[in-house]
Amino acid sequence: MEEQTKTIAVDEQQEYVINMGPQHPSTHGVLRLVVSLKGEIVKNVEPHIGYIHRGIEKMCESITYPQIIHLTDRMDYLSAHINNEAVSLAVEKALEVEIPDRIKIIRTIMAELTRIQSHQLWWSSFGMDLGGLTCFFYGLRDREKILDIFEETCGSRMIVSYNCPGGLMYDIHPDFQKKVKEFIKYFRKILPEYDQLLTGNVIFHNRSKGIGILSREDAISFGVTGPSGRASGFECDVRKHEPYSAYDKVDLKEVLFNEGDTFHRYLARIDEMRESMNIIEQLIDNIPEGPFAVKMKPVIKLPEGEYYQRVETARGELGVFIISDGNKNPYRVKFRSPNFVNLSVLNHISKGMKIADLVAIGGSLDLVIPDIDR
Amino acid sequence: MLLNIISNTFRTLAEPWWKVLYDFSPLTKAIDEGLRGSMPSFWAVTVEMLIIGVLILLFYALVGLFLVYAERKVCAFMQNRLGPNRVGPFGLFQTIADLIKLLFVELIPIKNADKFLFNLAPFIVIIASFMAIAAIPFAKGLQPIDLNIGVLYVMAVSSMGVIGVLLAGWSSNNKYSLIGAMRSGAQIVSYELSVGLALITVVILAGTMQFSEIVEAQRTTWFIFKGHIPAFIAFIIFLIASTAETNRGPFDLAEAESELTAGYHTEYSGIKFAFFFLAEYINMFIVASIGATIFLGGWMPFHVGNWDGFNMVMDFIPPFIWYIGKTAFIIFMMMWFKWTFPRLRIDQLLTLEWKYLLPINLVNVLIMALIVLMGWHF
Amino acid sequence: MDNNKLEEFIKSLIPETDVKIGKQYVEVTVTPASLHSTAKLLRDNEETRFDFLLCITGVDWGQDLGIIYHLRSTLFGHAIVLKTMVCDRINPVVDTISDLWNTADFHEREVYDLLGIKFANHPDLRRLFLDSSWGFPLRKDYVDDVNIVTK
Amino acid sequence: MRSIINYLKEIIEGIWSLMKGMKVTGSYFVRPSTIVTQKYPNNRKELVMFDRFKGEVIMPHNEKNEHKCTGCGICEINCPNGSIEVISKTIITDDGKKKRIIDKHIYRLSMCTFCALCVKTCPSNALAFSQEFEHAVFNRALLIKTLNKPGSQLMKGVE
Repeated sequence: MEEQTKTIAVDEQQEYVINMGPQHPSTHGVLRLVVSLKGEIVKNVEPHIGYIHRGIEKMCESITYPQIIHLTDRMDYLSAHINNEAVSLAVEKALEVEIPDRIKIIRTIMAELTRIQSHQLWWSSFGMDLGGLTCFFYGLRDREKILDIFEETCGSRMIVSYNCPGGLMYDIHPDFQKKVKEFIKYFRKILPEYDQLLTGNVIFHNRSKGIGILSREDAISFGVTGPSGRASGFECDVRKHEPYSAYDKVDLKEVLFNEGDTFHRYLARIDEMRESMNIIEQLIDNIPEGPFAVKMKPVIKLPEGEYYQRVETARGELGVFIISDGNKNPYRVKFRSPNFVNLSVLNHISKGMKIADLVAIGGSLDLVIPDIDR
Repeated sequence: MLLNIISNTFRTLAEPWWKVLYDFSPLTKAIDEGLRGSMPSFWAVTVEMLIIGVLILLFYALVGLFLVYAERKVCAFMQNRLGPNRVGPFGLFQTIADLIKLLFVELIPIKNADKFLFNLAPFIVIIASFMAIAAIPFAKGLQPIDLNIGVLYVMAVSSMGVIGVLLAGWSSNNKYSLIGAMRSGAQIVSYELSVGLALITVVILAGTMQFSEIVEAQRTTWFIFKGHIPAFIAFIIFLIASTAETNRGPFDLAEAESELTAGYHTEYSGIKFAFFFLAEYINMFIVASIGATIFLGGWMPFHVGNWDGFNMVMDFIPPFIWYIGKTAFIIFMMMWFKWTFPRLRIDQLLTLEWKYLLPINLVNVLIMALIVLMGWHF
Repeated sequence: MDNNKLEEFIKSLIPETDVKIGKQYVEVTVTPASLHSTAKLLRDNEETRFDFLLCITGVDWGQDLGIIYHLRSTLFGHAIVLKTMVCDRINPVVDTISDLWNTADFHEREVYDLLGIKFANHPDLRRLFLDSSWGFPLRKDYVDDVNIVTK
Repeated sequence: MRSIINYLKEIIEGIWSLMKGMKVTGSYFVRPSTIVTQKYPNNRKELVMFDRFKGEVIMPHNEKNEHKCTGCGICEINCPNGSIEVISKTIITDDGKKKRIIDKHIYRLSMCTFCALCVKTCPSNALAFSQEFEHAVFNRALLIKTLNKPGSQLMKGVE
């Protein structure tokens, strides 16, 4: 990439340029940050992405709508279920299919479980970014329990291709409700340990408070959504403002803070885990009987037009924009991926911080690189 | 001739062999006399030096290997894992297997690196920790050299390791390494103060800098109990500062793997890396044993005033068991810190030193001096 | 306000533009020349306040290249779709709106990378994902015998 | 004076918060019963996957070596990344009419993404997922599998 190398050469005459990534412990994935330093102070961060660009949007133009599902799994592999749901919802909206409550509620429960496990993994890796290696193992230990629930119902642990246009691939497993209740009981007991280990820790406070402050105006202007945006006071929870599946049936509290620093991005996610558990508890006991999928045509053809569907993934607002020309495969699919947008704010909020803060900020934005590159 | 020496040795050893566990001085004296009796004194001293050197080397390697294993197990259990459990029973030979691996790993030559300094750095780090061992009393009569300024000597020598770290970071011509080296330079230089003052606090109480006398002075009560409050504060400060001085725990900024990949030893591989790796653990062992000697009475058993029966029982446990137990306790504390806390930032590290530890330390020294003058200690 | 009121208002706000209600949102189609002014108007007007740019989508309509902007108002919660077309496939140029919405910076780089639409006075318009030796993959006439395998 | 008190309060609160963290790790250290590690290769015997686990696509055969695949090729059409290839042949049945039956059902495990579309859409339920998950082989060619067993017949009554 000679353009990139050229810019680096220019920087090297002025500042102390270090090259974080593509292989670096704190960039979770193949993200490359060209960081210009003065001593320990970060002058400029330039993300270089595209190392795992797979052209998913191009691929989608040549496959049918049910087949798109398994590609969306690979974008944000930590909210795979929610990505599936987004495409399914878009297709159902286009076909004006009426989805029974059972499917909606199961989708919602699965989406919230996905959110919890994604935040657990984020908590682990964020603790590891800050040097608390023990957090990593606790977070993964608890995440296993959700992944087991997924494996029992969906057949796979992370890349669950569980949604399909018009419903679900399979019905839920008979033990599903019991297992979910067990997990919530267990995790409510465990969460205080997270707080004792990291949230209340004085070192953690010093590391995270007042670091990488993102104001509300900047959050809106940069389009930073999800917990990162809500920590800055940007009311961007699609579940609340544009309820999609069964979110209109539950009462959910939008976690909002005004400080917008790393510590409150952290708190926002921790509170979201509690909120998700509340949502699951409201729904888990009243899953109505009924079919787990609506009968769809063997070949799904969307009527001509443009369809935009917003969902709230664990990292922010995912938008699926489908342009159909009436064929069995879409004319153009655009994924508005939250991480792509959240990454663009990194340079803005990490100027003038230290390297260690840059790592903390990157962790608190909770980037998933395959979602950035798509 | 060797037989001659050994026979001399055992002739002069009057008591049964197990008495040696409680006092090594007859044995060492016997060996010394045996040697001097069978060869000119110059050669005798030479042979003794060789023996001690070889013994320390062995001890060094064993302690390093065991500490690595212990750290893995401790962190594994703190993290709900099993840790190494494949090689040998309970994975006991895991570290040995790793050592063999490190010995056979290719030494990658670094382009544009300062070859001489690059190769010199690991040896400086090793030698610094190696020299520090020489003055540590392991058990009664088992102390390689008993300097009358032992505390000062150990302080001076153990702080030499930072030179190796700085050289490593500078010479490997890597930006991460350079940042790591600069960090650890600032860190160790400033934390030397706290360690030194914490030790001074106790030296005031002991009135001597000689390890053997410091240990003897704790026959009745250990210093941490003798000089109650200030000694305890000094102990806490010593724990924190020594953790920082060994580049461990929440203070491992020099090799902050999430920021600087591996800090100053990013470019090292094979046995050179193993030297850094080993030196870290040996330094941990050294500071722990200094802490045990200064605050917890070294190899001196736990005595309570005039409970003679209790003291008898305590005396029955051999001194080096006491010594190892106390050292292991401090080492465990350091591991506990490391595997619980997130890492500090460099400016917060220095803030902690200059704004908190140092003032408290200075006040603490004054209080201790007052207590000693007024005779308020036990 | 809902789509009908929004349509009426925008018709009155910007006359002689083609405003119609699409399947979901009100769709405004403008020429590349008037794009920046329209976007600024939509963002700053007290009634509309479209301060949240959701995404920028570049589409290859076969003959000419289109760009689709999804805008929202975090204040009123109404949304709008802003569209523009460029006929020139060799050297298509559109004014940047990254000075109005910071998020447009990355989105426009992505559109430039994948469809080759240049954005005038963009701060640094470099390819985002791909090497400069690549073509523009999201164009319909893009051929890649190595990486695109069709059965 | 107040500043000194705050200074000391700060220190004590900080140390207290650190102690709380150490309590968590320490409590796990003394409770080895909470260890979650699985000794994987040793527990092969009692390690059972869930029955819906997507290990690999198989074609179940009954004891008479009969399968249900009619060779219609719907799975091949539905596979998103072309990891299924159905090679069919036409034979003359004994009552003299042409019939299209399956010759080879080729399944490339190395390309499969386990989206389960083939299993879902198979009109005669000829495909299924097995719980086999140890796929590592030394030769990539071994990952290209032929699902129908040699000499296998179409099950009676399946059209």
